[in-house]
Amino acid sequence: MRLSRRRLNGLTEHGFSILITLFGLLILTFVIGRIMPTDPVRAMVGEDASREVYEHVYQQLGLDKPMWQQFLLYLRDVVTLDFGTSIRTGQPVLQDIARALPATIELATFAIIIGAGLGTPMGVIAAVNKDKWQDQVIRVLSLMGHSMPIFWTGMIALLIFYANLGWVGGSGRMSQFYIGLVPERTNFLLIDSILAGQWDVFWSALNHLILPAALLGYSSSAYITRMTRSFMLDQINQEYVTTARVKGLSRRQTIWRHAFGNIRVQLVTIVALAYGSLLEGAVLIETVFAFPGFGQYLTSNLLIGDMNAVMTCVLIVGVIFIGLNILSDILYRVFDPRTR
Amino acid sequence: MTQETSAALPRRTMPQGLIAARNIVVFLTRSPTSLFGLVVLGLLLILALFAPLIATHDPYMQDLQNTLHPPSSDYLFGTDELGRDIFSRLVHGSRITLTIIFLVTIVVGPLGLIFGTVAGYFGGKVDTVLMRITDIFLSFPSLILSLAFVAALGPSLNNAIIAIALTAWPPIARLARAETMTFRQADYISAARLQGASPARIIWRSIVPMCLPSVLIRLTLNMATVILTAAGLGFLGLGAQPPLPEWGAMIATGRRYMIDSWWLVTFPGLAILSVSLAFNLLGDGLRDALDPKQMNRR
Amino acid sequence: MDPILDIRNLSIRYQGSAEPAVRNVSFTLGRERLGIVGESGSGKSTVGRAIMRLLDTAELTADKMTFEEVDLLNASERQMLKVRGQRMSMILQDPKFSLNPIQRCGHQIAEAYRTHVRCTKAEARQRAVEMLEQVHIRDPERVYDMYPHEVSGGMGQRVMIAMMLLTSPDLVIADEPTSALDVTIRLQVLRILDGLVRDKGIGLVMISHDLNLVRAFCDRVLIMYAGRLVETLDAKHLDRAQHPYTQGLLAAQPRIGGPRGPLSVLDRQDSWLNAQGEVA
Amino acid sequence: MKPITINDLCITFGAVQVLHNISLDVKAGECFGLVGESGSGKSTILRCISRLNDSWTGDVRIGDSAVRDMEVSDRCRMMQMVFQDPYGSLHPRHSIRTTLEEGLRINKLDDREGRMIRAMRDVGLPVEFLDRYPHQLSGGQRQRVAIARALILEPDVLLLDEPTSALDVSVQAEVLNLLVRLQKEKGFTYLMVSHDLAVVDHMCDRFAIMQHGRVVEVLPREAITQGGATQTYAQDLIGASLEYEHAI
Amino acid sequence: ETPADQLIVGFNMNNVLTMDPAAITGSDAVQILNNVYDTIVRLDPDTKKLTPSLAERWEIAPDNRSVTFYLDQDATFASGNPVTAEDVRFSLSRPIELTLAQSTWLVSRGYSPENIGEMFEVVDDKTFRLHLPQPDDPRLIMMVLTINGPGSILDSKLVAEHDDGDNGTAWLTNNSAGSGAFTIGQWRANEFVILNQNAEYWGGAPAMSRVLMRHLPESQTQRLALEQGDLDIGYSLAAADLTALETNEDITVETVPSAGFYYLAVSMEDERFANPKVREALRYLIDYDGINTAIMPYFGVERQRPINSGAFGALPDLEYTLDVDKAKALLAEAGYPDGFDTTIHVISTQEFLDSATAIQGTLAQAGINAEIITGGGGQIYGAMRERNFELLVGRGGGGQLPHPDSNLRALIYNPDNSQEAGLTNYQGWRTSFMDEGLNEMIEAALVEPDAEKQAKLYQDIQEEMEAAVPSIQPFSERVVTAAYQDDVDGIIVDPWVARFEDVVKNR
Ligand SMILES: Nc1ncnc2c1ncn2[C@@H]1O[C@H](COP(=O)(O)OP(=O)(O)OP(=O)(O)O)[C@@H](O)[C@H]1O
Ligand SMILES: Nc1ncnc2c1ncn2[C@@H]1O[C@H](COP(=O)(O)OP(=O)(O)OP(=O)(O)O)[C@@H](O)[C@H]1O
Ligand SMILES: [Mg+2]
Ligand SMILES: [Mg+2]
Ligand code: NI
Repeated sequence: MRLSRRRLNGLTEHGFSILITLFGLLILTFVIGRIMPTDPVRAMVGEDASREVYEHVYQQLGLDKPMWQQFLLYLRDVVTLDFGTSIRTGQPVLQDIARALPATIELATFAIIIGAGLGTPMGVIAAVNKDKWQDQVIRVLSLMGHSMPIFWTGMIALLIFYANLGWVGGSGRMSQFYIGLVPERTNFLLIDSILAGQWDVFWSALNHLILPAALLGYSSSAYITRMTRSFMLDQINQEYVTTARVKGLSRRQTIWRHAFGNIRVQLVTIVALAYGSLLEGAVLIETVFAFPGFGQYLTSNLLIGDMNAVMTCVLIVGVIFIGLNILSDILYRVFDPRTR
Repeated sequence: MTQETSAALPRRTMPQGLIAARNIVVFLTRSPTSLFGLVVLGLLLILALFAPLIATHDPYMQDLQNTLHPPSSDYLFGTDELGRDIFSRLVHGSRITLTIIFLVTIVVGPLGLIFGTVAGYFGGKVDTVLMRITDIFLSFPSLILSLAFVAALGPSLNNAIIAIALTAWPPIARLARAETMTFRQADYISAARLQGASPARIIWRSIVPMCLPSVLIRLTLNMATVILTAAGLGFLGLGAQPPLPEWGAMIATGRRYMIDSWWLVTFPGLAILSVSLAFNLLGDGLRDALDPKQMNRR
Repeated sequence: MDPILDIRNLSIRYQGSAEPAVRNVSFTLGRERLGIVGESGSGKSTVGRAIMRLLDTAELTADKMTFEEVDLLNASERQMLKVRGQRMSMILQDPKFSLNPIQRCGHQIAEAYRTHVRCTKAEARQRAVEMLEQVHIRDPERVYDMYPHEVSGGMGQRVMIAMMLLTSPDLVIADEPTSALDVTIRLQVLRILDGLVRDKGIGLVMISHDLNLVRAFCDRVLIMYAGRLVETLDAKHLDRAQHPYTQGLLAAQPRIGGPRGPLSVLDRQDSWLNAQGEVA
Repeated sequence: MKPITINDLCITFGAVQVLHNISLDVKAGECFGLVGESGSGKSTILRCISRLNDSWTGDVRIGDSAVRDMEVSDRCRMMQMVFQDPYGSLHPRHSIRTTLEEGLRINKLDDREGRMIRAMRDVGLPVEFLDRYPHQLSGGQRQRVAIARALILEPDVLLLDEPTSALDVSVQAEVLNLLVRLQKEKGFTYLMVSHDLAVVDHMCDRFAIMQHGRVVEVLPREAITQGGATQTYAQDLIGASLEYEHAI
Repeated sequence: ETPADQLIVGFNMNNVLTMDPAAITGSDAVQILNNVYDTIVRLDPDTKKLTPSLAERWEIAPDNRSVTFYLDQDATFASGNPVTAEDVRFSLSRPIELTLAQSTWLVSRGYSPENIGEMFEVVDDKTFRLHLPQPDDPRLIMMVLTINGPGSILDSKLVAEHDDGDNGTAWLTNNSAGSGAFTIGQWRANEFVILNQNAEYWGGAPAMSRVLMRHLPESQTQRLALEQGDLDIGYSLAAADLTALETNEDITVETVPSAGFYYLAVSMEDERFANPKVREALRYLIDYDGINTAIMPYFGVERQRPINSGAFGALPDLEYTLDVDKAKALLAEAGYPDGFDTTIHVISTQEFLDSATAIQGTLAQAGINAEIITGGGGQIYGAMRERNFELLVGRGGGGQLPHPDSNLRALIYNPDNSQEAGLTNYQGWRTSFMDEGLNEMIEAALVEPDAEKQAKLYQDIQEEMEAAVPSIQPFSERVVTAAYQDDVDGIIVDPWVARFEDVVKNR
């Protein structure tokens, strides 16, 4: 939010600064990729490979070239949207991500619907009832959500709701035996299964989604609640809210029509950022739930030193975040008359 | 003198800082939630300081005859897969947690403060350059950036701390900068300039004290995130390495035995939860106590 | 003539403060212009807001507090919704902050009308534009569609006035309606307000810290000091004020063409705090 | 005692030119007023003279030396400023002692304690107040501290930016009296911004009326009552002020 | 409940990076490809004897320098093409020509891009003759050819169709060109592999129409899925979960011997460990019983000799025990009466880590303070390859071939100890252990044509090694364990020989 206000100095400067940020991002990802101590070549050729095999692959990957050349090559590749091949999957990284990301987006979207749907009204209620019991309860609830180690809660929830109660599906995106039955069109399983008319897969997918999404949603609702509350408090003390009351509007009307209207843009920004940081929660929760999404793709590649994949993942996260920031800037421009 | 202040003012004997600190603590103890935070953190401090006295066993001492022993009077929280006493490991783990917090704080606080105030005070090109750098760091969720850093540096506790510190300062810098921007135009800053103060002096004497409360609040709240990130890294096997009794790592290993031996993950998880919750509650309470708006009120 | 407003021994204490911000204030208001003056923090706005029943958390006690037939002391929020904005309204000080920044000025005016009168949007718009004309806005249709940040301070204040007078209330409380404005604009706004009060015959409470303004603009003046009413006077007779506080305020003002000697300075007495404002 | 000479002062913020070729002469020992509508650039002139804004062009001299060429310490010793808002011009976390001492330290003046005590006496505050914090003082007292902070460096020129407009009438009188007294005792040159012609009339010998970043007219004090203004805006402004005060 | 005609398998496919048999690494990929590619000969899962597969019979030349394989007349690829000797030649040459990972096997037996033209001989359409480039044990080479990877037989015509100038490598990464019971339907790295029934399988179509091999690295996930009936077989379960499943009536837990050892290795680059007394002391600082009873069940059984107990010529196990006093005495003799500080490298997988921690504990009793350094396989074995470690707890030592040579070469043999040699595939080299005498004995034993004499030679080697105190001390011999639903039959547990073609569900 602060970001945006600062960036209202004109579109060109704006675009320029984004370019610079992107460039910095590229340097950062390149550096991260190159100093990783794990040996990608060894991961490819295996433990017992002979030296000839090793060096053959080493050269294939271009690792024998000087750093700056490698960086220029990297830049060229990025510009041409060629992110190389993943060592671990042997597929173009972009193709891998095109498969992994939809799973995470599905998860994150569900989570954000839960999170925003819960967090926004709770934040408003807390603000309106500042310092009353409602506020205290919501405060503790949301701070709990903010404080819980999500991987731990995930494990415990899995144990309770899947292993003991059997209410929800276990790990993965769907029950194991449905895997590979749905033709992949969008890679969004829910959509694909509907397109294919396979309702049992759809339900299975939904069943597997609900628990991790609820957990992620709770933790992001914590953030959204806190922010909504403080935005709302700022607004409630503004004179124009008094004006609205003087006009004879009821409290409800003043809050929703006037105060809430003024936090809408900030709220969208916050939700956008929360959506972005669900990627973070996804890293852990996907590990716990063996959910084949972006987070798991990233961590498993990290561990074996799959340079291309890691660099691209990090780059994509960065780009997503920058994109979300731009989006919230644009929203500011569009929705706030003062910045037009 | 013809004028009088409306309220009688108490004579001051203690330095302002001490009084303020006392007032803040008193304020915090008045709210049950902040009190909880204070107590938990006090407990953490005591545990860490007197770990060898409190722990009932050697946290590294294995007893392969006594693995996965459920909680009992011998082993308060049971034993792990190598027969180590979980209670003692938790107690010693508090030292790791505190180390992380301490190191991260002393890196992140000053770094963020300097970056932010300098950028905010000078504005212009300096600001642009510094903020571009923070932007780059900020364009990642902290866990993913720490993951990338740890992957690049190699997994270990120290590297995890470095990675967390590297990812934790930009928000502080942002905050300090935003605060500085609001004070920069203040008349008292102009007055200091008119008295011939150098920029460094102004930043140090006039701006830093103003930014400090909100930075402190933010740092406290950040600590919760730091703890969770550290635990997350430990959980993914990228943080503290065995046999260090880091709580996240304990969960990661305990997870393999979770179904039958609930105590392996439950207690470290609760420990993380309560410390991180304590920081959040305390930060929240501090925000009320140090509310910058209240402080600047006339 | 029945008083529009009748207040006896009003005391107000804000939540969390030991001292009441206003104590034992009594006055009545007919169809006249009543000024409330006093230095900063003397409780002027608090009285105004208490009348509108906007102080949800403050503790409010009075022997009597009625607006026409409405018992303001015991009226429920629901009853107040009918009164507030329709029969009494309030003009706030600074248009920069008192208008919702993301809604068009006209929309905010029309909303005031639509809250109390059943009508179509077009009707409300029509009424709002008329009202804008009445407050001497030259191009009301255009101003209707402007956002608050696009209008100047003086214009914003007129929008505010239009909004508050649209429902023809019986009582208008103006809380420092001009102190955010330049001298030249200040005069224009006051003239508009004056004209409307004269035409519609409403009761007006004018809160200000500016003795000159109150003297010239009001019929009667209440002088407040530290939450207490120290004196009530006809505006015309301000120069004949009895209370040393009032006298002090008058003398402390530099005047154009006045003598250049040192200005006299207020010498506050503890005994002022015991004084009771007499009921007018 | 030094005169201020301003020649062709221009300043541009972004694309907007805020000051257009301002030229003013303030005589040594004079109290010179600046009036005009809000946003006309009054404060900006003061900030340019004191080099709080530095991007201006033109020539500003105090006495014989141009402010641009002065050493920082010389400039500080020659000119100080009092700001409009007494609540914002004192550092909220510095005690009065710290506030006053800061300038002495920076400029390496000796006998700090003595100087501070004298400054407090000059502005009519008890010496015990040195250990108080701004939030323990009333608005008028704060403004006195702000004046003391300016005095303590013994400048020749005081720039006053609406020093009383945030204060109540009763307090305003005290501060105005103090300023008058100090000028008599120490012979300062005052350049004072105000939006209140009554204050200008009370304090100043001459004043300039400003509009849209230009000086419309420079008038002697008597012009207010006797109608010496020739420019329309000046006439409007004076007219409005008179009308406001006498009859609405 | 899983469908009756589908087999759902849980295992860990972290190391599965490609479906190209020439480029795979590790046993997990072999486990997949066993179902897709046939080899010319197979190992019997139980007896580990050579049995026919694509070759219905073979003849070893009297001079032990060539083997002639006669291919099954009916054998066809999934594409319908017949399996020919030309396919065999193509398949065996491909890894070597392209310098892919799996070339190592045959290259280490003397094959090279230059000589394969002569060595791989297509006699006629269905007869293939394999010449040995150097004196060798032909049985050993045949054992190599049983392994999917070096021995996978590809459909050369089909590969040629998909050759985009890369010899079909890109296509083979995701697709199969084999003659096995299944074909690869879909492969998602670290997610799953789907194998589709090859209805035309020349050995008779398998019962399962589809096999889903799911990447489930978490043991508890596999266990839960097994218990909930979402999974038919779990291949990578941890000890605790296996113990629990053991009590589950619907689940069978089966443990079988496998290849390789869990060992403690020292780097003889380090002068302390170059001292045989120190190495001998370490022998007595491992709690063999404790580790094998508390940590290793389902993963290993006690074994201190570096030859798999199932290989011919293996001697009964040694009987070292934890003996701190003796170790202390040896350390004192070596000049370290108070012990020393060192490090242990170890992979952060549970049984490794636990063993290392246990060893760390017993070392400490003799005053050796070892700091544990953990990492992924790449990092830890990487350090070993660079000879940049002190102590290391690892697993390895050949044994995929039931031939003592396979163990000895992996663990002991080291023809050139120089840094430049870079013989990183020999653990002897990695640990800087070189014993000329042992090298010669190993080479001599391999080429001994008389089976009985050969066994005797291998026994001599084992006794010699006890005295030489090599750099690697095994403490456990690897076994593998799987758990599966009771109503599933025909499961083979050892991943090196596992195949799903005979699996049936009794529902
Ligand atoms: N919400 C509040 N909570 C607590 N105290 C308050 C609150 N609002 C005002 N006060 C206190 O009540 C007293 C009267 O305030 P009020 O705003 O009515 O003064 P005023 O006469 O309108 O002053 P001004 O001329 O500055 O507007 C002051 O001492 C003020 O500090
Ligand atoms: N740092 C700055 N950057 C951009 N514009 C500025 C800056 N400082 C002042 N301005 C603009 O310059 C103009 C003159 O401002 P200035 O503060 O001098 O007015 P003023 O006459 O003092 O008004 P007031 O009576 O309200 O104090 C205004 O339009 C203001 O917005
Ligand atoms: Mg007020
Ligand atoms: Mg100004
Ligand atoms: Ni005024």
